[in-house]
Parts: sequence; C-alpha cells; structure tokens
Amino acid sequence: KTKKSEDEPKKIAIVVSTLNNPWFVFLAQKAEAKAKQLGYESKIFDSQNNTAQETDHFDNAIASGYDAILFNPTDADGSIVNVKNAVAAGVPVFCMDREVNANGAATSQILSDSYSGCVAIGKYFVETLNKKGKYVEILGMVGDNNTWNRSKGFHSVVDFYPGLKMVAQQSADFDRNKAMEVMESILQAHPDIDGVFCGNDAMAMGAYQALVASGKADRVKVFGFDGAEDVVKSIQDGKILATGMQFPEVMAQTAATFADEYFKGKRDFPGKMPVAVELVKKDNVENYAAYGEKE
Amino acid sequence: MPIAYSPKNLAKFQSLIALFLLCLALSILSDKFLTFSNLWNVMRQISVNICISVGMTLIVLTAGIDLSVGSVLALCGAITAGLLKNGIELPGQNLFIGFTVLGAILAGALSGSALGAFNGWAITKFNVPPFVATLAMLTVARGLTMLWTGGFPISGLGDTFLFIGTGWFLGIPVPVWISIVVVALAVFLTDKTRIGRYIYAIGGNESASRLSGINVNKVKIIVYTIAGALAAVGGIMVTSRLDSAQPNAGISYELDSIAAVVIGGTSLSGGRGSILGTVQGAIIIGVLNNGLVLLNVSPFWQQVVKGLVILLAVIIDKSNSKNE
Amino acid sequence: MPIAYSPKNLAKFQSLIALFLLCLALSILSDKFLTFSNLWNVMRQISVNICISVGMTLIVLTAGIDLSVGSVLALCGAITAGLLKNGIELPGQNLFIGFTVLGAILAGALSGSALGAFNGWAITKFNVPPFVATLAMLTVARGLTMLWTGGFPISGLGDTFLFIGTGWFLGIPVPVWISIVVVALAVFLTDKTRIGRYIYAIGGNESASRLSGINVNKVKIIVYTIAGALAAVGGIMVTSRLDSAQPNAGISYELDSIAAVVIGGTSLSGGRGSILGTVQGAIIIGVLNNGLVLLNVSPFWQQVVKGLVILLAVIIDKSNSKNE
Amino acid sequence: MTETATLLEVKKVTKRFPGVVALDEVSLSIEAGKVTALIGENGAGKSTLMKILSGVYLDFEGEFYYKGEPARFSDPKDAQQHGVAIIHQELNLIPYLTIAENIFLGRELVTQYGTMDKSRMRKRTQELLDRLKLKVNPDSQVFKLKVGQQQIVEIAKALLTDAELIIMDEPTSAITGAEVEVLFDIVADLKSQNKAVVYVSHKLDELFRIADNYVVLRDGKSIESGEMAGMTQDQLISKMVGRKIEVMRKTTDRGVCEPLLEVKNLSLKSRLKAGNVLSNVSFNIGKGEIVGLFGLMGAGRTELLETIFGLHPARSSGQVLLGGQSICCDSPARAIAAGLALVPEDRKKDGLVLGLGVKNNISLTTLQEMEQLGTLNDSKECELADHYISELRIKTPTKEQKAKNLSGGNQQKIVLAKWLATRPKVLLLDEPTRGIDINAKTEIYKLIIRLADEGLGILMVSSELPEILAISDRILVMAEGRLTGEFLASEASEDGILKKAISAMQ
Ligand SMILES: Nc1ncnc2c1ncn2[C@@H]1O[C@H](COP(=O)(O)OP(=O)(O)OP(=O)(O)O)[C@@H](O)[C@H]1O
Ligand SMILES: Nc1ncnc2c1ncn2[C@@H]1O[C@H](COP(=O)(O)OP(=O)(O)OP(=O)(O)O)[C@@H](O)[C@H]1O
Ligand SMILES: [Mg+2]
Ligand SMILES: [Mg+2]
Repeated sequence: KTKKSEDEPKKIAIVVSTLNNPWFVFLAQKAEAKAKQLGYESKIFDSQNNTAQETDHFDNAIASGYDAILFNPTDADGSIVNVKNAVAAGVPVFCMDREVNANGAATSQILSDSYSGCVAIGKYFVETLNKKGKYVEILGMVGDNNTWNRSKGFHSVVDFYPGLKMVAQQSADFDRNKAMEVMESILQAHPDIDGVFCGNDAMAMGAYQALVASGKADRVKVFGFDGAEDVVKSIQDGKILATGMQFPEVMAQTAATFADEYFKGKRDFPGKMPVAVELVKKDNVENYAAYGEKE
Repeated sequence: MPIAYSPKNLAKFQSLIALFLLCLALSILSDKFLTFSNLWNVMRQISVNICISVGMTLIVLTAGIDLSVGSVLALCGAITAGLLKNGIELPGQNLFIGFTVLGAILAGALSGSALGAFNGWAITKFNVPPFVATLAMLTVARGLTMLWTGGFPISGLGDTFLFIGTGWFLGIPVPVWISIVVVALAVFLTDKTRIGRYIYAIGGNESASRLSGINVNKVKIIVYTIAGALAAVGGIMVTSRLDSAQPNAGISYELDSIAAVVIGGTSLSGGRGSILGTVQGAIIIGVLNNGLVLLNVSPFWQQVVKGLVILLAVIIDKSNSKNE
Repeated sequence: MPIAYSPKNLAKFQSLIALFLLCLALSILSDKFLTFSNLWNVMRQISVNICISVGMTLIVLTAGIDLSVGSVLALCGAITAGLLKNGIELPGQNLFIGFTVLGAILAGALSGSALGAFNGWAITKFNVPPFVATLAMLTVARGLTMLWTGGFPISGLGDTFLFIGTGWFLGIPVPVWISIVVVALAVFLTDKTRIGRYIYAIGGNESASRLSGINVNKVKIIVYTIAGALAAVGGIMVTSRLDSAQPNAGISYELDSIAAVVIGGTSLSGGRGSILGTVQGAIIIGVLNNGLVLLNVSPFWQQVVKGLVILLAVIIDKSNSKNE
Repeated sequence: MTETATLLEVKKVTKRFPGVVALDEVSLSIEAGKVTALIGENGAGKSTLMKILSGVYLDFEGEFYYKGEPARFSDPKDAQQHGVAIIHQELNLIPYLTIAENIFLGRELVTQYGTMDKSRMRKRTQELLDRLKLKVNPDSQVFKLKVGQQQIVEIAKALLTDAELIIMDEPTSAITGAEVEVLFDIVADLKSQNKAVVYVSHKLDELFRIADNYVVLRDGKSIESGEMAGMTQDQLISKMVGRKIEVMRKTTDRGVCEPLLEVKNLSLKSRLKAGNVLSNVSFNIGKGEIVGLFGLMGAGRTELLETIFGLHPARSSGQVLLGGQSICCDSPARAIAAGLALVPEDRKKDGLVLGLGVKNNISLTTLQEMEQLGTLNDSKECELADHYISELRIKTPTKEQKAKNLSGGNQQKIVLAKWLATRPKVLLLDEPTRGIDINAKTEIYKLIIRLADEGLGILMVSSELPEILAISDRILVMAEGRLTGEFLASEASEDGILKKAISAMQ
C-alpha cells in the first residue's frame, strides 16, 4: 500500500448492498454525512445486491487507498471473503445492519437484529389477531438471507398457534408494485384473510393499497418491517398495524465513529454490537419518525 | 373499428390456442380464476405492460429494440410525482411553479417523449445499434431517477391523481381504459396510416425502404418517441396506482415487455408481427402470473413453472401456425 | 498463436481508439488507475464477464441470443458448491457420494452444458425464437437454483476450491488465466475450425448454409452448449471468488454480456463480429466501472456517466471504422 | 416518332468503391422516345450507372444533365418526382408486405382523413397486375411469390407513376415467354408516349427486338454507342468483350447411356393447399448427359430440384436412385454426400453468404477437405479459391472481397464454384445463367459440357429456350407439376416444347 502524507484526509468507503431501496440510501447517506462531519473524505459504493460486484468494490477501494470501510454486506456468507481481504490489507471493516457470518472477521459489527425484531412483530401479530384467522405472508427476494431471517423470526412465534393459518406465502422482491399485484391476486383466491405480514415496508404499503382497492383495508391487518416514512405515517393514521423499526442512522453513525476511533488508535471494538429493532405500533408511534426516533 | 377486419390481425388471432389452453387449465385448477373480479384484476395488472409493450412492438417491427423502457417509466413517473407534489422552485429567484395534475402528467409524458426521441436520434444520427443506445439510456435514466428523487419514493399524490391508477369508469378500471385506447390508437397507426406501413417496411427491408423514398430516420425517431411517451404513460399509471413514485420502479420491465412482444409473434428481426399479437402475449404473461399466485405455487417452483409454460405456449402457437 | 495474424481480428483492433481514449482520460484523472495492482484488479473483475461473453458472442454470431447466462451461472455455481460441500445423499438407500473439487467442478460444467444444450434443442427442434427459449431458461434455472439452495447461500468451500477465484499463478490471477484460455480457445474455434466458419455462415445466411450441407441445427446446439458450459465456468469462478454460491448471483448478467458483445462490434443480426471485439467491449465496461469508482463519482451520477460514456465509446468506434 | 430530343446526358461520371473503380469517366446520352440498350459484361458498371441516375448513389464525380438542366437528385424519391423510375436488378421488395403495399410503398394513396386508401390502392394494383398479366392476389405477401412473380411486381412498381425515363436493369432475368412479351408490349407503349427507356440485359436477342440505340460499357468505361439497326450479335459481343467469342452450340449427340440418376414417382404435397405441387415425376439422367428442364413460371421445376436435393423430406414421396443405389435424401447434407449438388435459383437468398468473402463462400461446401489436423488450412482454401477464380474468371479485386460487393454475374459464378468444389456426380442447376453476361454464359456452357464429358449427369432448369436447345442432350418439359414432354435434342423445336409447356393449361 502506498504511504500517504499525514495532512491528506483519510478516506472512508461506504459499501452498501443496494441503493434501490430507500432504507439503504438513508443508511449510506447518514454514514457519509457522519464521516464527513468527522473530517474524512468518503464515498458510497452500490453493490446492487450482487456479491460479485461487492467484491469488485472492495478490490477497487483497497487499490485506490481507502483507509476504512463502512460495510453493509450483501450476504452474510458471500461477503466474508471481502471482509477478510480488506482486513488483511490493513483496512478496517465496520459492518452495519447486516452481519457477516464469521467471528472476528470484521473489525466490528453494528447489527440490526431482524430475527428478534420479527419475533416481536410475530408476538404482536398473534395478539392483534387473537390467535386465530387466516393470514398471508409476503416475502422479499427469495434468494436473500434477510428475507428468511425475517420470515423465520416471525414464524418462530406464529407457528405455535394452530388457529393462525397461513393461506398463501408469496414473494414480491421487496417491491411495492409487485407486492400490490401479488396481493391483488391473493385476494381473489382468499377474500377472507385477516392479516398480512410483509418482509419490508415497501411491500406492506403495496399490500395495503391492494386491500384499499378491494375495500378490505379496514378488515385486514397489515404488518411491515423497516420503519419507512410512509409506514410510520400509516401507523399513525391507523392504516398499518405495526412495523419493526430499525435504526439505520444510529448504526451508520456508530460505524463512522468507530472508524474515527480506529484511526486514532483504538483497537478493542465490540465484535458485535446489536442495535435492537423496536416494535412500532399505534400507541407508541408518536415517538418515531422515518427510520428512527423523533429528534 | 379498424381492429375488426384487417386480415393480418385476424390471422394473428388464430393462434390464440395456447392462451385458451392456459385459461382452461387455470379455470379447472382454481374456481377463482374465471370470476369477473379476477379477470378485471388481471386486466388491470397487465395494463402497464400493455402500454409499454405497444411501444416496444412498434420498435421491434422496425427491427430495433428498447431496453430503456423500465428506467424511462421510473423517471417519468418520478417527474410527474415530483412536480405534482413539490412543483419547481427556481433557485435564487423567489419563483415557485406549481403543477396541476394535468400539467404534471403532461410534463411526465413530454419527458418520456424527449428521452425516446433522444434514443431515436442517437440510433439514426450516429448509427449506434439500438441495443447499445437504449442500454445507455437504461443506465442514464435510472441515474437521473435516483438524482431526481434522491433515492427516496415520492408519495402522497392526492386523490385526483390516484384516479388514473385506481379509478373505475363505466364499470371498467381506468388503467384498462387507458390500455384499450393505447392499443386502439396503435392498431390504427399500424394498419391505417402511412407511418404504420413504413414501420413494417423498414423492418422488412431497410435498404429497399430507403430506395422507395421513405425517410427511414424520421420514422425511426417517431417510433422511439412514441415508445418513450408510452413508457411515460406506464410510469404515470404505476405511480398513480401505488400513490408513490418508486425510484426502483420498472426494473427489468424491458424483459417482460419484449417477452410479450415476442410471445405475441412479432419477430425480433423486424417487419412481421402485430399489436394485437403483443396484447395476446401480455395477457398470457399476466394470466400466468395471476394463476401461479391463485394456486399458491411456492415461490421456488413458480419460476420453474412459469418458464416452462411460456416455452410451451410458444411451441403450441408455433406448431399451430406452421401451415401459415 | 492463432490470435496474431488473422486479418479479421486486426481490423477489429483498429477500433480500439475509444478504449484508448478512455484509459488515457482515466490515467490523467486518477494516478491510481495506471498502477499494476489496479490493472490486475480490472482484469480479474472482467474475467467472469469475458467468459460468458465469449459464449454469448458465438451465439450472437449465429443470430441468436442467450438471456439465460446469469441464471445458468448461478445454478451451476450452486451445483458445484452444493456437491462439494454436501455431496449427494441418495434418499432411502444409505448411499452417500462425495465429490472432489475436480469432480464438483466437472459436474457444474456438465450441468451448464446440459442447460445450454436444452436451449439449443428447444430452439432448433421446435423452432422457438432464441429470445423466448432462453428467457424461459432464465426463469427456470433461477427457480432451480432456489430449489437447490433453498434460497440460502452455500458457503465454506475449502481452500483448494478458492484457488480458482482468488489464486495467482505465474504472477497472474487465476481467473485472468482462465479467461485468457477461454478467449484463446474461442478465437481458435472461430478462426481456425470448421464449426467456427459455420457459425459465421449460419449467422450470415441460414438458408444458404443449410443448402450448402451444413447441419445448422447441430451447429446451433453445439454453440448453445458451449455458451452454457462457459456460463458454468463463470459461475464456478464467481462462487470460488466469494467462497459462497449465492442464489441471487448473476442477475442481469445477460445485459452486461450482450453489451460487451455489441460494444465489441458484433452485430445482433448475426454473421459479423469477433471474439476479440467482445473482449474489448468487456474491457471498456470493466475499465469504466473501475474508473468511476477511482474518480469518486457519486453512485447516482455514476450511472448517468456510465451510460453516456458507453454511448460515446460506440459512436467513436463507429465513426472510426466507417471507412471499412 | 421522328423527333429525337436528348432527355439525359451523362458527362464524365466516375464512381469509386473501395478497391474498385466501377465507372471511369463515362459519358453517354439518352433520347426520348427511344429504347437505349446498355450492354456490357458482368461488372462493367451498368447497374452502378443506373443507380447514379436514379438517385441511389449520391457521391460520384462528374455530372449529368436531365432535360437540359444539370441534375443531382437528393434521393431516390427526388429522382422519382423528377420522372425517373427504375426497376432495380436486385429485387427491392419488402418480403412481408403484400403486392399492393409494395407497389405503393413511399407513395401511398390517402383518403380525405389521412388514412391509407387501401381499396383504391388495391384497385390500381389489380389494374397494373392485369396489364402485366400476373394472376396473383394483390393481397398476397411478396415473400410467398416466386422470383419471377416478384420481378413482375418490381416492374409494376416502376410503371405506377408517369415517368419520363424508365430504367430497366435486367427486368427479364427471372421471367420468360409470355411475361416477356407483355413487357415488350409495355415498352413499345412507353416509346409511343415519347418516354425514354434504358434497357439493361444480357439477353442479346431481346435487345435486337426492342432497342433503338445501344451503349456499350466495358470495365467501367463507355466504349461506343450508336444505332441498333444494322448491328449483328457478333459485332455487339466483340464490342462488349473486346474480342471475338464464339457462341456455343453443342454438336455431338450422345445417344443412349447408362442411367446415373433415376427419379421414380416423385410427388410433393403443397405446403399451402390440398393437392400436389409435383405429381408422379419420373425420369432418368445418364452419365455424361445434359438434360434440360423447361417449363413456364410456376411449373414446379424449382420444387423438383429441391425435392431431389432433400429440402422437403416431410412432404415428398417417391424414390431417387443414384448409380442404381437408392439414396434417401432427407437433408442437403445427405444429398451432397451422395454426390448431388444444387445451384439454387435465388443466389442472394439461398446461394451465398453475402457477408462472407469470396474465398470463404467458395470453400463453404468443402470445408471438411480444407482441414488439416482438425484446423482449417488457409493455404488450401486460397488454392481452391484461386483455382475457381481463374477457371470461372470471377471478377473480384481480392478473394477476401465480400460477396455482396460483387456484380450479379460474378456472384453466380461463386455459387457455381462452391458446388463444383464438391466434385458432384450429378449437378442440378436452377437457372444457372440468370443475369450472366454472354461471355460468362459461354464459359458456363463450356464448363457444363466439359463436366458432362467428365461423366457428370446434369439437370439444368432454364427459362431460356435457346439456351436449353443449345446445350441439352435431352429436354424434359414440365407443366403444373407433371412431366408433359420429352424430346431428344435432335428432335426438339421451340414450338414443340412450348406446346407441351402450356398443354396442361388447356
Ligand atoms: N457496393 C459496392 N461495393 C464495392 N464494389 C462494388 C459495389 N457495387 C458494385 N461494385 C463493383 O463495381 C463494379 C460494377 O458493378 P455493377 O454492379 O455496376 O456491374 P454490372 O455491369 O451491373 O454487372 P452485372 O451485369 O453482373 O449486373 C463491379 O466490379 C462490382 O464488383
Ligand atoms: N414458398 C411458396 N409459397 C407459395 N407457393 C409456392 C412456394 N413455392 C412454390 N410455390 C408454388 O409451387 C409451384 C411450383 O413452383 P416452382 O418454383 O417449383 O416453379 P418453377 O417452374 O421453378 O417456376 P420459376 O420459373 O418461377 O422458378 C408454383 O405454383 C408456385 O407458385
Ligand atoms: Mg448489374
Ligand atoms: Mg424456379
């Protein structure tokens, strides 16, 4: 690696899994803002949900002399190699939101616990549906492990209640439009459902709109995950029941701060630092804004 | 109506067998398939694809291709939504321009036409292969969408605007009306006007068309402009249906749309095909998507089944129109 | 070497101007661009695209297209990873078959060939347009990948296997070696063998080729099989590089790969083009991706710039080879 | 007509293509009310000149005067509007459009609402087709027509508007007999309306019938012009070629010889309708025998050759024997392996890969022999190409030149070359001299005769009776898918053959 003069500001790369989803745009921008605020040059890399592209970004970032990487992995397993390579090249990696499945590979991981978040949603789901009824699950991308983390967290609770029957489980790729269309078709087959659990908030909004169009919005309870602006507002208005609020800004800022401390010599970072996912529902929604707590 | 008597289109509709078989199978497998509400549902879902596929058909008939439809759809939807919600604030001066629903829609449609015209211009002026020119536009328009929206959806667009995507008129959903009008105009264009004739001629033999005195470049630019405008219409419909312009709207729509065109019997090498064939292709895809969900096929198997059914549908149609 | 003296290829390389200009601009704008480590970087990054684009070139030369490369890549990577990690357990009987690295790789490559052969079979036997047949395969192979992996990546494949994607040999990264070998073989195939000549002939005039006694269907099946095998090689490389087979790997690779082919001057209507042109196209795309990162262009602007540069590159090449 | 006004005057026009000077300071003049024959060997530059006059090529040196004014048309449509119509040598039709749509392409009639007036266009088309005596539906798609019918559509296209100057670049290359007569009537008609006609053709006897003046081009230069009256064929030929050549006429009669190819009860079902395109066709071809196959347009000759060559295995029945052995040709590859070769009727569509070079086209059928250690051997290929380029006198700047840049006649020679390279036992020739100049024709006749002498059996389809009579040992006549007559060369007469060819229709 080329040695740099001391007065040149250090550079921080922010590699996020995708920018095709506002949640990650928010995460990336907050990380970038924090890094800049701390006096570093920083740049966002978009992996476009493609682990191979992520590898390219890592190679390019290391080759062009970035000093730290704030990292939102595309895949818990597929990204391990990248993290290891960077750390081996002397570039610390701080994971945000999603983890990589290797202990001690990353310098530190600041994680949002989707699984437990969805456990909480599952509990609330069971409660609001009174332990019985038909429901629909709309999954994110089938090949994405976050999809399954969330689904498993949810089912780890809900499957204990035989009165709750899942009549359809379909994928809508985390996309609002697809979720709406899938929901429209499901409603044709199952007009009598009581609840919908969606793997993210964009899909929750799409499903909700399909329900509105078929006049069932007030009967069917919709649950999302993420804490997007639309959904927080919809919870206030009583349209959507609940979502799992993640705290991208907290994670982003923590990661940037860790990088700053790393440059200043600190080395003992927590291997994993969980940032809890909070259940947002009608009675606590006033505490929250988009992607976080109200200022 | 011009649709009725054109022999070219009648011939096309002889190969509806695959669609018929598909519908038959679905109505046996699910009693929900052949209900009015579900059929409207399918029609409404495919209306966006029909709009953009009509434009795509025109382009493919000239032996071109348009990969940028999805991005242009997203950008124009976002432009319409942005103007509607925030208007334009001219920086520096204290000037703010608000947009009515109609104004915003017009602006969106015009942007689509402009992007399409740019495609056509690059293709004809510099002789760039349509694949490359529209691939470049696919990337550029997506980037512009991200820049315009900042990567965040633009939501809450007001009830008037929502009418376009969710309203009903004379018992038919508004998006279906829109697609009917688009299809009728396009059939009229291809069957009854000189431009339409030239579109077929250029796709059939470009150099002979040029020798016949046809202004090939002009026709191509017009076609790409129309396709851009129709992508914008699609974008406005999607935005209105969702009450939200999604920056990632329309990703991979180009494949769906080309699939509708090709399944509908239009040849990618140009000169042969029809708008109504494309409509049929879009319906096959739409019915299939709907059927797989109605039957609650697991998402894992869905793709396998979908691919095989599409292949089968085309094989059936092919072997049936062989004696053409 | 066959590469050196073929006049066809020399002609192709006269239009390297766009690539040269691009590299010049980048090395002026960033002092990191022209470093060895960065150039190896670029080469390693494009090696997968080169592999699949070589197969795509052969197909496009016959006037076909293959949309399924990305899915086939994912499926074959997953098959290799799965066999390597878990072997096959025959249910019922107490039989377990383990796989060596070589065995797993072979199985992956064979699966790719089989999928490719299926494409070719559907296209030639039922006269299905390549676009439709491979679109169906795109969906089917993705579905099969999901079924095989259960939607989860398969990771932890052992150091031997990782050598393919991450190792170095004689100072050159192994993936680069692989792509060099693939390119050399393909150049040999197209320039020096009968099949290669037939590929050009079929793309140039299929009916004249058939009349000349060429077994058109056989050649096409071979070509699709080769493309499938190369997609599998790409999939194995990606999997090895990541030490993990991703169910979502390769999405939209068909566009990247067709882009490399077309930017490299191969005509989508068949019969004209070259492997080395495609390599050049892949390099342009790779250098551009790399350069935009080095120059610190924001990701949203990146797409805009990337689209425009690709358009420009093709325009420069076009206007330069006009007097051909 | 007595007045002779110069309608068009060409002055020192030069046109270069990469590597070729197609026209070299050509000057000539064309008079109204006259038919000017433009003659010259293949590649002499005739078509190139005609394309310049009709606004297709815009970059050339020199100038021409039209109606006394210096003219430079901006595009084909401009030329059309100035009254210049052209029938191109190569068919320029849109395959998937109908006849009516093709004829009106670029000049559609519209109704008062701006939509196309299909019924009026259809009617005009029907009138034109009637005038040209082409009995097909104006709504049939052009790709379904035979080449000859397509050529008539091209003629109709040129006749649609009232042009002052009508250029006909080999308008009869694909049509015969009655159709040619119809065209000549039309030409006479045009002449009487004081229109100028430029007529390009390699069929010299046609020129003597209709042309008033001649202009000779050789190697891109204008050699001579003058009045047709008083010229003899031999004089014209020697002006064209620059030397005297002898027009072939076969003398020896071969008599009976052992059968090489036996066709028994060959039938072919129609693709479109019920019934047969070929019904129970049986005949033999002997070793070293040249059999001419005559018939009117659409008689089924092309389909007969194609069926023998294994192109329609699914629809055909019957037996083909070669040297006493039944050969089951279900694909061209099988047919070639058995020793058959087919020179197809439409060289652009079925004969050549236009984007490949001369060399690669020639070697396409015999690539297997070009291999050494599994790779193609370039020097073998060059050797093969050089051999045929010189043997058939193919005029091409290099052997890498793309086939599409050669003149029509030279393209035909490439097709012949690639089939001769397979060293076939039986050669099936479908209109082998279409569009070929007299010199090359003679060479091809010589070649055919030489091949027959070497023991090949040759079946040659031709629509030119004189050609058939000149070189066949035996003549078969077809009408409506049946063999209706058979003549020994010594007994054959034009009259007798024609009678058999139209017999089935009555
Ligand atoms: N597009 C082209 N590119 C390169 N060379 C060409 C092109 N068109 C014609 N030529 C060359 O120009 C010369 C004249 O060709 P032209 O077609 O005018 O001949 P022609 O007299 O019409 O011959 P024919 O009787 O065979 O039709 C030939 O040598 C031909 O190879
Ligand atoms: N592709 C086709 N579509 C429609 N009709 C066809 C087709 N091919 C052949 N026919 C018909 O089959 C019959 C025989 O045609 P064929 O080409 O064998 O005749 P031919 O004697 O060779 O005539 P030509 O002199 O025009 O080549 C004709 O009636 C023709 O119209
Ligand atoms: Mg000519
Ligand atoms: Mg014929």
